[in-house]
Amino acid sequence: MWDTLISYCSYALLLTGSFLSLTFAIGLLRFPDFYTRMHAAGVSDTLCAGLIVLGLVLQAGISLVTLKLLFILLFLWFTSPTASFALARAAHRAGYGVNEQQEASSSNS
Amino acid sequence: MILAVTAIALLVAMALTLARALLGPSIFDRILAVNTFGTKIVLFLGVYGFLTQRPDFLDIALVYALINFISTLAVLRFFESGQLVMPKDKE
Amino acid sequence: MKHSLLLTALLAIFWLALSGHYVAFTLILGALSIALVMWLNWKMHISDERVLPPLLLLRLPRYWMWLLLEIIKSNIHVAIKIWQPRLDIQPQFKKIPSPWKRDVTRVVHANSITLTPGTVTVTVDKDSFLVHSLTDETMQALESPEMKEQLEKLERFQ
Amino acid sequence: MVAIAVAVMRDLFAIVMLFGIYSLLTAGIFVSLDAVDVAFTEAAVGAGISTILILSTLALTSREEKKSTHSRFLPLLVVLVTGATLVYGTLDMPAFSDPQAPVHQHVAPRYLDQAQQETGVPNIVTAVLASYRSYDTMGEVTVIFTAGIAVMLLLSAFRHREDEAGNLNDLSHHPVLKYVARLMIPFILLFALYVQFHGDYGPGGGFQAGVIFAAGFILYGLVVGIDKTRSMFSDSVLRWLMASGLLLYIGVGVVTLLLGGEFLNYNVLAADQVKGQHWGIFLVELGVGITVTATMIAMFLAFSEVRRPE
Repeated sequence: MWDTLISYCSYALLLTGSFLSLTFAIGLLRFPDFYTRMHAAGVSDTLCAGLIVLGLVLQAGISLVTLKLLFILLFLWFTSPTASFALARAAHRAGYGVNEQQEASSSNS
Repeated sequence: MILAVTAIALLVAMALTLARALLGPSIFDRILAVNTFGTKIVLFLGVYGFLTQRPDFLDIALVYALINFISTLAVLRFFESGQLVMPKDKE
Repeated sequence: MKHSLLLTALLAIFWLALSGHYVAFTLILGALSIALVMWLNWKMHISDERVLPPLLLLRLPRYWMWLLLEIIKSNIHVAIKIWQPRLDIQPQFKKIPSPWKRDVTRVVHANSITLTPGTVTVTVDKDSFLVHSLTDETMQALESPEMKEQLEKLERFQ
Repeated sequence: MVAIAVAVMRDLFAIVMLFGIYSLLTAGIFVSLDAVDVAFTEAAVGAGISTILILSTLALTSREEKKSTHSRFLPLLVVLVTGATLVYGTLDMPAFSDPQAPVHQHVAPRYLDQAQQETGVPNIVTAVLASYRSYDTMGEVTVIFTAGIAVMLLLSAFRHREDEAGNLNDLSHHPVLKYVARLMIPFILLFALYVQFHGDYGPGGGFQAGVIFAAGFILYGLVVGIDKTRSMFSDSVLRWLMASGLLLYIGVGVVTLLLGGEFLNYNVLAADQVKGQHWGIFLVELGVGITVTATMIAMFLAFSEVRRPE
């Protein structure tokens, strides 16, 4: 009883995670410019990664594999935003897309 | 079964990311795509490890989680300065 | 001193999690490896109290719980925006204040913004960040007093 | 497919990025072929180090590929002929995973069947590389050693010291990057050591560990500053490390000779054959790891300290 509940939970997490990963991949293709794509891509990997890893953790039960998975998740959560930030900063410093951005926001307001 | 679905979803997402990397248009889009691709590979390796019952793959996933970050930084650094090490600081 | 102990403990946990072979030989190798890393760390000044304040670790889990909720909320928000047939986004840059004294708090702040979908920290200055936001709503979430409160607690706890 | 795109594009920088993806994909293929060790190497080398080294080379040359002045016909012909030959060659190759293929008939069965009991090492790839094929591996280490020395010698002629410019660190102004990198480096280093010492059990071993270990220092160099890394690893230290790794390898061989065995036959290292194999492989892998680490750091430093030719 308990086992089936856990495995259903894990399936739910995995499916949501895969759905999110698809969603953001589509966002990556659909969004109009670099910064907006950035929101779709690197950033959202964090929750999708979290869901999938948690789903795997539930499958593994409590073991060393769990700990390893959690370490992977931790590293991803530390490095991924840092890399995104470095990327955004580099793009900004290169002056990429600044003008388009202002136009876009002024046309909206 | 669900694991296979997850793996396939990740593969499709990876293919879409690859499309972005090939389309560009700017260099940053490509770097972004490669970086995201790395994260997806980490997840895929994890799922695949479970699918084949071989937790060895988690080690490879860890390598990616650690190394991908370094290469992204190196690439950015190269792009910002044209050289891995700047002769002089801009700021 | 406290910091070295903490780092050693963390490294030991990491090693034990990785290894999975608990015989004398690998345990001794583990101890030697940790010693080598700690020696390099000391020699090259890689990590010190400012990087890993021991007290912060007590506070961080609670912060993470709060952050996790925020991340889930904005994930749903951004996912809806992606699936909407007509793109309804208001991309914008904005400067937001970040008056934190300690580097750790600023790093946590910057990375929290980036971790939350819909917002990305673009540049970090002395007392403010330049943030890019996907929609008006995600920007409002950033400027909420709640976030400031959480970070203040974090800063006090070091 | 990625390879085609790589060939088509002119912007070398974009090509480097795509190579990154290419190696990620290759690793994925190796994984699905169950060649975990190869995938591991590809992951460690392809994802990080090769990108960094190619980039440093690019930094020395220029970003855009030179427009070719030769006629395009000749290279095309050469490529076509080579390609045709290769395709012709593959026709003779046995079908994929055919058990009758010569590869599977020669030494492989013996390795697979007896590696476990003869060497006592659960990971067959490590057993094959470090024990049965230890001559070959020694040759490879020597090649790496020679390459490292050559790069150091060639590029040190062009080295410029950071005299007038002062600090060479750009990213160090970056609190976020610096912070996260400092947090990560100890774990990267420890992970490398884990890979080094657990090559017997899981995927891993000296080559991969050396690359990851070096990657930790490269991250340090990128974020904290090349000069700091250089002060830790001067040329003489690096040369000493490279040589000592190789010497450790050869030394194990000499010791086995002295103990009355053949060169690099580890059985004589301990009273028990399996124990002897274990120690032999351990020491040899350690030698490989040290040499690879030192060579990678040396290459990184040598490349990044060269002034770009104006």
